[in-house]
Amino acid sequence: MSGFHLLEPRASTFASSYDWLFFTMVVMCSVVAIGVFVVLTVFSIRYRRGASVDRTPFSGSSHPIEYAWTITPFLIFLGIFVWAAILYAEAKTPPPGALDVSVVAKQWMWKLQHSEGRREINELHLPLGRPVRLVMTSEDVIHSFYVPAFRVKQDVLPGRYTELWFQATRTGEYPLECAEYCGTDHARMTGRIIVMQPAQYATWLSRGNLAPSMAAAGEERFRSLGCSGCHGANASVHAPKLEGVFGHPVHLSDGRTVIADESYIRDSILLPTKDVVAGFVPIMPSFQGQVSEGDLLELIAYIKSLANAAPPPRQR
Amino acid sequence: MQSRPITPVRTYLAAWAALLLLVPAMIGLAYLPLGGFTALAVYAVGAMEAVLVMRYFMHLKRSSSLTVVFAAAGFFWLAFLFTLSLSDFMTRTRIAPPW
Amino acid sequence: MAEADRPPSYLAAGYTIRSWLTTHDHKRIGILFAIAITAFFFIGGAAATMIRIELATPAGDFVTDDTYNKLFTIHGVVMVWFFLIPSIPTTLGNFLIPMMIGARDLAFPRLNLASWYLYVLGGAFTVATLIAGGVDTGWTFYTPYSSIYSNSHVMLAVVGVFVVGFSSIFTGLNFIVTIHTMRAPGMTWFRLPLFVWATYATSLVMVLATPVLAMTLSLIGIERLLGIGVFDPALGGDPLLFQHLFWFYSHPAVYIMILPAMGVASEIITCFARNRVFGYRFMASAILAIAVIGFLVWGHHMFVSGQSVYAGFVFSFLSFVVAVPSAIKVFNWTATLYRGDISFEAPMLYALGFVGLFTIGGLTGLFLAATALDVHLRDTYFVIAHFHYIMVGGSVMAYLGGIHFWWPKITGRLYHEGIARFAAILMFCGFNLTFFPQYLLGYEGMIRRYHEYPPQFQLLNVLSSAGASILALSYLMPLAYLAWSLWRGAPATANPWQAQGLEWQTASPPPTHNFEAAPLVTHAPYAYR
Amino acid sequence: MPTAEARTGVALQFDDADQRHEAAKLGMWTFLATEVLFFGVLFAAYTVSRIRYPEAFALAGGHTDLLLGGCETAVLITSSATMSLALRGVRIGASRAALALLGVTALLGVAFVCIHGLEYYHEYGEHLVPQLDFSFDEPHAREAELFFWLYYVMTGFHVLHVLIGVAVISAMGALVWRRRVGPDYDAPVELTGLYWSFVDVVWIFLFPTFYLVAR
Repeated sequence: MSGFHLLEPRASTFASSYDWLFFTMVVMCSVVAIGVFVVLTVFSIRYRRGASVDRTPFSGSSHPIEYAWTITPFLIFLGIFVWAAILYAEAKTPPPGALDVSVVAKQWMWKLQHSEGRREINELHLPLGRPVRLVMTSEDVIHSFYVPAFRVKQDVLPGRYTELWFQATRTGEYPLECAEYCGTDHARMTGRIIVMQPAQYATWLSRGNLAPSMAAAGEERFRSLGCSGCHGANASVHAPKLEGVFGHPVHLSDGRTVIADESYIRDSILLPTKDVVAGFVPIMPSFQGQVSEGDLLELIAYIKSLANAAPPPRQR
Repeated sequence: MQSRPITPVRTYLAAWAALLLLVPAMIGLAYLPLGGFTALAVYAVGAMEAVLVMRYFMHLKRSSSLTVVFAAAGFFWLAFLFTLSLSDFMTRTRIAPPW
Repeated sequence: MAEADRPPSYLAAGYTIRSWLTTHDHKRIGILFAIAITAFFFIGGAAATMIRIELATPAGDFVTDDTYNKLFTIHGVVMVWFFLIPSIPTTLGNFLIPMMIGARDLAFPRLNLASWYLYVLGGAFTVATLIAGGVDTGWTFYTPYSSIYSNSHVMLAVVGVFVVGFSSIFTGLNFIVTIHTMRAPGMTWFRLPLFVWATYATSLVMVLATPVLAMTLSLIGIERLLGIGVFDPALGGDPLLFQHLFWFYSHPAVYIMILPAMGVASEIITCFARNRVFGYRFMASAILAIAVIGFLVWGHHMFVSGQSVYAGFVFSFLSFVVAVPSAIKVFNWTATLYRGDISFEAPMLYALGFVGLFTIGGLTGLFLAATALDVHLRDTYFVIAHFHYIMVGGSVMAYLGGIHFWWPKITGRLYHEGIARFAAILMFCGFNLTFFPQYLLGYEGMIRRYHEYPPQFQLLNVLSSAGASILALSYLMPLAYLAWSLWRGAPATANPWQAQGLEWQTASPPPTHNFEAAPLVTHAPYAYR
Repeated sequence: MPTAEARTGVALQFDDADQRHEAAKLGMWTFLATEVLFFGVLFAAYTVSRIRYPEAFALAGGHTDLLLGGCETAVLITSSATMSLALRGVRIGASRAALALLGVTALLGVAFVCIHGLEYYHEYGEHLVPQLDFSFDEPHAREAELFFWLYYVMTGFHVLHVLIGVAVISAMGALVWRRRVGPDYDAPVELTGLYWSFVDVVWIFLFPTFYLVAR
């Protein structure tokens, strides 16, 4: 029974704004609940059988009071809805310049990789005071990335990316848990988030395995899978060039325009005929089954690293 | 005992003829280059046909309003299912691009 | 009328097992259902007991991880589909609806019996699942775990739920038609007791939501069998589609569980406060509003699932809207006590307990309807506590209150009042001790469906397990003293509580066709003064 | 209260034949509302998949047989008309005509199933049956397989309804033959007609769903 506490630590920017709303609600709901219980008790005692009180039936119209207790809760609910919605929108909108970490979940472990290349399992080292954005996917069933101390949670789905962001405000170790039931060892799919001072983090990042950065690994894969044969600078095949694409709008052959984000790049690799870029013929083969989730994230990191490169002149 | 309504034969035949005419109309619409609206137009014709069948062959025209409400309820609830689940599938984009 | 001329009671209409298994009498079918769901309640309860024993210590030492997963799955499946959903409608509803509206039986008595057989068949599949080794998907059957990855008996379990779904559809259909077409002369819509309104609204939900579940589970079955389908992303499907379809049923299903309970509470509170229900029309409209709006809120189960943010806003807003009529009902029950003449027999204690626990359950539901708050609380014990307050604190308390209230009518016997009051109070205390600590656990981040947990959560879990043992005792007590009353209880008069309502105007137990002369209704319900 | 004698011939829970008829009809419509939602789930699954893979569905939709599908539509609409006329025959006491019309309806139902079987057979020949020996030469093979999976599940579920309908219509024929239904009591035939026309309505939406995708 060690370490019993009633207040969960607040270790992210979101946690403090979350707790404000949470405890406001606790106070408000307690007032209502206690109010109802007090009135119930008072009525129960005052109008108990045998007591000598005025029991002449209530004769006036019940409508005014009923409208009152219909409209008042509704207005209060509306207020809570808006407050919560604002926080939710904020929690769903990663700020620019966030540190990217890739997360691949599988039964029953978390595989994480920093964009600089360092890999971790069931542990995530993070710098204090810097927004961190996780791009997450699953290799099998649905999992859920949950850090109670940060008050954040996001399901991790197979076949697509979900994202989650937060900014740690206190150094220390915080539990990471899988919140969506995922089979036998669901309860053991846990880990630690280790929040460090930025300097320490930088040291930590440079130590350990000297893996190439995700973008570099992705570039290597880009060549070995043959992507560069068509998308490379000197390719003769008529394929879209990938410099300066990521994060920018892409015009599609059916007239739609999408922003080239992780999900778009993922779909373009796995389902190349789904969203074809305007002016190109859908000749690219699907890489479904040939690349693992980890490979994909590296390829995306590479394409992302080209985001600010100047697009070469179009050869049309 | 109330007498049940007897619909004249020609009403049934007229409804039948109208339905048979709407089928080629539907097929024709499907070939028109209306872009995204083709599916909409085709299903609109489908809805017209369904209303014809329900009004005449299923006698909703002569039924009590309660029956009409029950007949509509299934479709109405299906509309709940469609609108609200599509409110997810059609809007799975970010609020604002963070770049 | 002379004693000898009285038609025999429905219980005397036949004593053989065959006479019960082939009966078309709604009252007898109600009793068949009561027996069946009680059996399943104790199966589900046994699983709950083992869960609470396991969670008394942080280590997973009582059962293995797989066994634990099967325990909470079977607890959920049995309690939701084989106890809570059929509980009040098929027992009290079956028994009382025709009597409350002054009819001789339901519109389709054979369909009613078929409904019971379907329940038993579905139950047989579920028991078979247990015997074959269980199922470990959780009662929510989330894909792709259920459709591809689980190695347990998903097919058997799915078939069981599919079959019992038809039982639910047929019961609902029967009630809808009966209430529409078979009301006694003078029984207008606004003279219906609120229990009838509640059952009507429940039936609408059963009829319109259950097909979606049945079809969705069939799709899981096909996907599992043939390896192709619309839910598995590896096959081009979308697992969130399953969640949408599943919750389109399963959120309204919560209202299948709570609406009849609200009806029961309204009957009991008016009777023991000897007062008209405060704002009858508001109460009736609130019931219908809950049933309809309840269909529009399912996405609040999916705020962290990867559903779009916009859909999250829509569902959150609608969830707050549906909370309004629930709030109205609590206020109106409270106001019904005002200037009443209140006595505290066992049914009233259950009903007041229901109001209290439902209030807490409802208020904590607001936390889960608020998008941002839900992010942290989703899939934690906060959710568990919330829905147990509604379903166990609410529905089960009301169900037992109703069973006590109408026990003299159903059996013609009186139970021991003192023991019954003690059991009701014990249940209220045991319940709060079991589930209140779980709110705190949830806020601190303890996740549901974990058989192991960090040691700092142990204190609250031990409290919860201790409460569960009290709760278990308080559930066994009524079983014992109610059974005892069948043999040794004092005979009941036709109307031992001096209650209003047509069901009290006939003998206890009622004759086979309910009334000796067809009732004529001339005034609104709850004319206590 | 009507005496027991006045109620003879009507099940005991009802006051009179009108109440029974009203209850039966309302019960049928309620049942049909559940049927709408049964099929609705499949339509929802289809819609979501089509929104995700519009091109694939357009390509795969080109492989269904529009001619046979059109014939099926005409057959089913006609059978719905003959069913309504059969009910009219029962009501006005023309049992021979009613019997003949019920026969035609059932035969049209059988014809529908046969044409569908022919279609399934052709698709089997073209390797369009998912998981069996599915092959699709154009792009989007995986998503096309999904389309055909939905096609088989939805039309199969519908064919099941048609077969049940044919059986019930045949039973109605027996009732008419044995004079168990007539101008005084036509509820079974009326309810069968409601069910049969509903099956027709479902097909009216299935037809554009699978045969008219981006033609």
